[in-house]
Amino acid sequence: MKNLIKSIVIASAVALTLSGFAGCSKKTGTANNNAVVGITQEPGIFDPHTVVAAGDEEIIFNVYEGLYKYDSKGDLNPCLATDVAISDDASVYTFTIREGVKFHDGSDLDAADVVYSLKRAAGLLENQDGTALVQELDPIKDVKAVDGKVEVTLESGNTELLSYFTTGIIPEGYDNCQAAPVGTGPFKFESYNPGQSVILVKNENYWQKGLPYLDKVTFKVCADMDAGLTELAAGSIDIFPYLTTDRANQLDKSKYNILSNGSNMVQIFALNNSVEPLNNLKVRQAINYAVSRKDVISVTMDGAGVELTTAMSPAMGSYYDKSLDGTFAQDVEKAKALLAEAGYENGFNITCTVPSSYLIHVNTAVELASELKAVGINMEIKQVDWATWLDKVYTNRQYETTVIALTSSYAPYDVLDRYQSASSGNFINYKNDKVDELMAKIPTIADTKEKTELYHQVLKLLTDDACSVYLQDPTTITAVSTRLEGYNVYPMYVQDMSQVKVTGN
Amino acid sequence: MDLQGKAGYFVGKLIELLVTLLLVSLLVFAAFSIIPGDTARVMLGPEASEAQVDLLRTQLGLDRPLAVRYFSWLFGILTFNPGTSYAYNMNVGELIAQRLPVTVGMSAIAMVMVILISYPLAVLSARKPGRLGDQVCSVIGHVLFAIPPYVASLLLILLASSVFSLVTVGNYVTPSDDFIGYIGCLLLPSFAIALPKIAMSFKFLRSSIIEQRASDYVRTSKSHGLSDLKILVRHVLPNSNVSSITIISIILSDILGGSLIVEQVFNLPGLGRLLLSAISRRDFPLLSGIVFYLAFITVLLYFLSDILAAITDPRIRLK
Amino acid sequence: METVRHNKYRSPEASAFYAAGLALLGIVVVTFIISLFWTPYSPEATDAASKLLAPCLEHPFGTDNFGRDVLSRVMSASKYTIYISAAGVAIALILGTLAGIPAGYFGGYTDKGIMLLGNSIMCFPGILLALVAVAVFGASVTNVIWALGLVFAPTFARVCRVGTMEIKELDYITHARVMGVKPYRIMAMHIFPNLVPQLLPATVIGLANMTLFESGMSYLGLGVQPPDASFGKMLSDSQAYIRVAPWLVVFPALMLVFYILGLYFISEGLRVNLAKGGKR
Amino acid sequence: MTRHIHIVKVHHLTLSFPTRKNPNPKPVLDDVDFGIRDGEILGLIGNSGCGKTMTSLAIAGLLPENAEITSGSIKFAGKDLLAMSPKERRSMLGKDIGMIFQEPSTALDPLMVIGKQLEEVLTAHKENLQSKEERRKAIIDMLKLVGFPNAEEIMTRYPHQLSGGQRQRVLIAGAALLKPRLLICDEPTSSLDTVTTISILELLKELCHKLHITILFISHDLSVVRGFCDRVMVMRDGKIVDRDTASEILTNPRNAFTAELLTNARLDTRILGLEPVKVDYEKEPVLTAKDITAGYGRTLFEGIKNKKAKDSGTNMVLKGVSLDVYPNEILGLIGGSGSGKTTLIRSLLGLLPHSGTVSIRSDRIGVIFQDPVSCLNPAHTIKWHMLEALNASSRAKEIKGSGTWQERKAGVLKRIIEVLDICGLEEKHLMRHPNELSGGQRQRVAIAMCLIQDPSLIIADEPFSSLDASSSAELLKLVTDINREQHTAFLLITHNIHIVRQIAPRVIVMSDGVICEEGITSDVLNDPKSEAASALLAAERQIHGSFS
Repeated sequence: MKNLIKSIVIASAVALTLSGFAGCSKKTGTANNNAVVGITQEPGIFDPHTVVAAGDEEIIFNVYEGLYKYDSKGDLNPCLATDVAISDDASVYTFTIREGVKFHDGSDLDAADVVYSLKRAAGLLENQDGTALVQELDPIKDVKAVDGKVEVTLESGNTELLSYFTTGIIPEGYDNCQAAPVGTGPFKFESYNPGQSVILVKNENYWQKGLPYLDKVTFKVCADMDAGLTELAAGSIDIFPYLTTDRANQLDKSKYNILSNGSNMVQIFALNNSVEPLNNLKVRQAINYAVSRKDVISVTMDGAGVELTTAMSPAMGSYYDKSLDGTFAQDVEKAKALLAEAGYENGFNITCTVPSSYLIHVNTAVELASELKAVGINMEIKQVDWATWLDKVYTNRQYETTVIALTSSYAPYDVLDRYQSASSGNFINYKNDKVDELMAKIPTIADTKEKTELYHQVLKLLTDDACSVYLQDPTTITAVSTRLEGYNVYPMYVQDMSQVKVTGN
Repeated sequence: MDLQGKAGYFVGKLIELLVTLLLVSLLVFAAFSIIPGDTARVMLGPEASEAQVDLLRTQLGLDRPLAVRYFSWLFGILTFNPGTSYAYNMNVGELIAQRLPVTVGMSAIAMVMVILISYPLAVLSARKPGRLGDQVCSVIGHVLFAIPPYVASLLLILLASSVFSLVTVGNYVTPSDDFIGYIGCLLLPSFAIALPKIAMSFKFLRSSIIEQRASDYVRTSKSHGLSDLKILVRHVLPNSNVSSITIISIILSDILGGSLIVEQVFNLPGLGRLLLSAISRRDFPLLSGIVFYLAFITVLLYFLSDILAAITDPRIRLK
Repeated sequence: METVRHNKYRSPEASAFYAAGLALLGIVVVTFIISLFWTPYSPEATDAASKLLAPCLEHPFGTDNFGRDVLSRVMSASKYTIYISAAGVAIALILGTLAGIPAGYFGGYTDKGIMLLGNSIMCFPGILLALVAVAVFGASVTNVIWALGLVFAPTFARVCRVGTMEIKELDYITHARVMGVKPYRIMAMHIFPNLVPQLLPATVIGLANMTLFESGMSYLGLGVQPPDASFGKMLSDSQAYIRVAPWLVVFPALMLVFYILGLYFISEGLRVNLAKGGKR
Repeated sequence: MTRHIHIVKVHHLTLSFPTRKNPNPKPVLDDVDFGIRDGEILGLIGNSGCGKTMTSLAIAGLLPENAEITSGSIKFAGKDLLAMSPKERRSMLGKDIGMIFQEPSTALDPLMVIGKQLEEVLTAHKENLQSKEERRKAIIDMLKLVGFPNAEEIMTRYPHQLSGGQRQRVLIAGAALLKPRLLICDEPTSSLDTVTTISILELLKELCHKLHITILFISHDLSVVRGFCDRVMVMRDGKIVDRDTASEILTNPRNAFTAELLTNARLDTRILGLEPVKVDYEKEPVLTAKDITAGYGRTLFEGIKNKKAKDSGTNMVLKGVSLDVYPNEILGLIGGSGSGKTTLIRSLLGLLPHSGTVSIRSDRIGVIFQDPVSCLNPAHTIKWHMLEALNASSRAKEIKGSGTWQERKAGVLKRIIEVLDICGLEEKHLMRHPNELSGGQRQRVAIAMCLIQDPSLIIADEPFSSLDASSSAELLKLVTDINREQHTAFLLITHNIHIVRQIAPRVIVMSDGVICEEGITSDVLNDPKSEAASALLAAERQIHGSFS
């Protein structure tokens, strides 16, 4: 009797558990023309003009298109515009609009839609207060349709603006982009389940014939990289970007291709230039010498990153100044000597405020603390949540040091804009009149070569001033299921799904 | 059953419930009113201008006095309309409702496991206390008690994936899509939460049954010639159940809390993840909504366990 | 005729619990004491060249993804575990005693008010309240201690309240009241010493439960902050390496379970003695 | 079935509790050999732990699992019980052998109504009474037999809705329901008050005669066997040391141990030679209580409800009690359980909200409680207790006097030892903890704590009822000594009428929350006017009759 009861209990427990596994082993997303992309940031904003977070951009890149569009090599190509004419003083841009493009709601794209969209982005609509939704488009004075073309007038000449016309075009008068996004992109917005997924479906009327291949794309929210990794191993995700090498190495090579590419991001050990003792050039230089960028990359990215010594990623091509490479090779003795010169032979204590949601930055801070200790600097790590970091560190600049990655942009001006003393993005409180002067001059120059030269000068000044410690351009490592092909890694924070197709199972 | 005589007791408990809820709401609101960080700034990001931030602040009603905000918040939360999430720009009730199936389902399954496993084991163990089987059960129980649920989850994942090569993580299916699959994907995480609670419930039930078996009325029943089984079913178990009701409600509340962590390990889209993301995004309406409703569920559980105890135990009256 | 009664009753069952508990706890406590004076390596020192080394002679517990020595980190983590649980329980004990004894002694509205507050706190699933508290005030060891102290205070308050309500009905308390002893003195000198036998197992089990909570919070990243080592954080960090470097999971998990299990055994021993001693 | 002279024959029974460590322990029952004659009431008397309960459990077959019968046999109506299978033995329980136990408060399942619990006795033995109606009728008949005229109503009650005496009747009904040949009663009256005890004993006797049930009656108290048992056996340390007819044992004990038990059963105060002091009733009373009304509040709205209840005079435990205690007197207070004695004391001590006035001439009254276990704080030493009492009193400064810290300390210590000496304790007891003292010593400490405060009145709430005879006799002497030498008045609450008769010149009888009789002790006790007083005296006389 007793044994009978016991065995029944055990049997039922086993049966329950097994049925559970059976339920779990049912795989989603295979054997069909769909793909699942793992993302670690919760998407929230689907309006192409108010979108701020990179994580949102990642998804709506597939829904909206601008007049111009970047490709995976970082080249700017015509998209909804076929052509642009820029006046000599660079104050008037005239776009020719592509024919035969349909919005997701079925209406045709025409100049009026473009005018509405650009005006909305620049804050020029009648119901707006003049504040640009897309801050970079603030210089726009007026947008009007002329003979089916769109003429954009700027407040002053600016040769740097074309890259911002990638901003999404929406139908004229449409104002419900947040809840029901409508664009011209290869995929239509289907649904958003907060904290779980965003689902996009194929745009049958996409203007590039034959594209896209997939019927459905699901962007699935994973709590963090490790959660995504477990899902990846379990086969419930097809594509997962932003892995580290050591994590990617754990994946089954027969099931996943590992793609890597520079991210065009600049990971910076930011030093607040206006607080003691970081306002001392020698101290900043000492810190630069104390750091081993190689070890940081080794620890945080398992070697998958490009060492940086200046404010720009080598991915920026000719704008990047190669001559600055290796300026601050690790040299503990020199660092100590510099500290002694600055009067800190016994070192000092500082805190490093890092956003806890970014494992890579926290890990970097941990490594940095260990390295700084070798030259006598005690760095205490203070983790704060993202909101507090934005508030305290970025906006109010109440911090000593921090680690953060400055997001990618192809526009060199955009990358260096924050080093102007008055810039709202100048959270390191850097101030150099020469830099301010150069940065003011650049938009007025049309000649690329001259411009490049000026950019190099700025970079040199930044490095000379050791304004902060530039660490790395972390490689984007993406795992893609072997059943998919055609996935291109962008050096930007986007997922282009238009070329992806299912080949195997 | 003499329920009329207990009317006063029920009313008293109900008043207690309402007062507790009011206090809970005050605590929740107070906690979130002192969170550092500017909500509007967080929502708009670092690039937004001061004017935009001010505008949003007004739109969100963050410039109103604290008392006004409390009462409008309380009204909203009590009418199950707790406002709009800053971060998701959606109704908080809707957001929570979406996540509830995971958390509630996991807790329910875990509870069923606790009862299904601990109850028979406790009965068997208590039949012959001190015997080998009983001692083995007790020692295993203690060890299980000491393993944090998330460590158990890690081990279970490792075991399931490497030993049985079964997929265990992240295949969440909504109950409306595939109910069997939904139950299936929650089984392992539920088991991880249930493990220490099985141990706890086993220990309590076992000692309660042993205690009841030694009681005077069992001796009376024996002297009346009742069989052991009959005594167990008709006297011992009902009496130990009465004393277990409170423990069960505490276990349920613990399970609810435990699910918040375990769903992180299993990457399930439950309230725990919503909570953590709400914390990091300073999403006050969402955060307070989650915390309040979770507390609400717990208060309700305690209330129900009191009522249940009062119904099953004729001795309970308004003291 | 004089009968001498011994209240220090020791059952063999309790002794077995004590032995097992002290052995397990001893491992952790000895590790902790050694870590105060010496660790093989600095627990925070990274070494990119020796990442993820399996246990070997130089690193008996292996190294983690920063190349830090796991043994040193486990040793230093035991410090936080013990420190947080001890400090948190101390706060909970003080708050709980200060609230629970008057509630039980005075009864009436004092009792109702205090217990209502306590019940409201207990209405939040424990970890939730601790998480929210830390989220509000920021994640730091001090805040974790206070949060856990607050969360656990009602438990101690309940023990004190129930105990006080039983004791205050006893004749010696009535006697003291009739003699004119002041209430605060009755509570402090007459009631509190008699609550100790009940508070002791509650304290030990509180230490264990608090460690569970603390490690859970650290696991979620809301507890002890890096580069400081804690078992929960070490476990969450090592989750990604569970297949390639299982030693990262095994050693902290074992130490954590040893500590908690040791405390459970001791509290069990205390409880058994209390129950058997109470029966006399 | 053949009739046997002995319905139960216990033959050289030896029983022990072997453990792994100690396989041959001292036997709990050592060669116990006796028979129970058919139809008799056999008393089995002995102190706790003497093995009388084990004997009964062995007959019933309810021994603990770790008990082992090493030799001997038990025959029931000729059948060897020990040779039976557990199932056979179980089927005899309830049907052939019934049992009732000491604690009626916990012996019934609190979750089940009485009717159902009784029905289980019938359903457990399937051969009897198949239909529900038959069973119901049998239960109602039996409940009426044990003295419930409202049997139908009782069936629907829960145990907690019944009084202790009622529960014991229900248990008797359950045990007698199938008219067993033997009823084992294990201390069935020990937790009941005297009046109820008498009624239960009468009921058992009636069952014995009406249903022809043989009764084995187990008790530690030799006094209850008077007029109840036919024969008595006395047990000590697992052996039967004495056996005789009841009257022989009570009047003419042959065994020294029986004689000692007999002394314990009565407290003959005459041997102490106590002499009450003269009281001057013209003096101003030390305590005057006027129109005390009190009850226990039940809800949050305690105050309101109390007020209402006061107006209507219901729900109150005390209804307008007035009394005076004069200097130097010992005032006896007697009454049945539930008469409001304890509530009155709590009101007088100011521990309970009440209406009416209490005026006390001196500032403090001392109090001694019934339970010697809980009267002292187990966490502290005797010295601490005395200091605490001293510091709490208004005389602390006076005794301490002035002078250096050491001098004051020495003074205090001297005074403490003085008081302890009065109470029959020594200096060596100072650093002891309460659990190192006997019950009588603890009560002495409690008295010393009162004395050090120099009260004009000590209220003593049944201070002797938990002590053995010799200890209570000594304590009684102490009380009269203090009364005589320290001129302290006593309000003595007791159920022992002999004590009152001996030392209290004046007595108050309480019943149902009112004072129903008051006056000079001899008058009241010899010629009770009130019904309550008469009932108390009658019950007392039945048990202790021969001594008064």
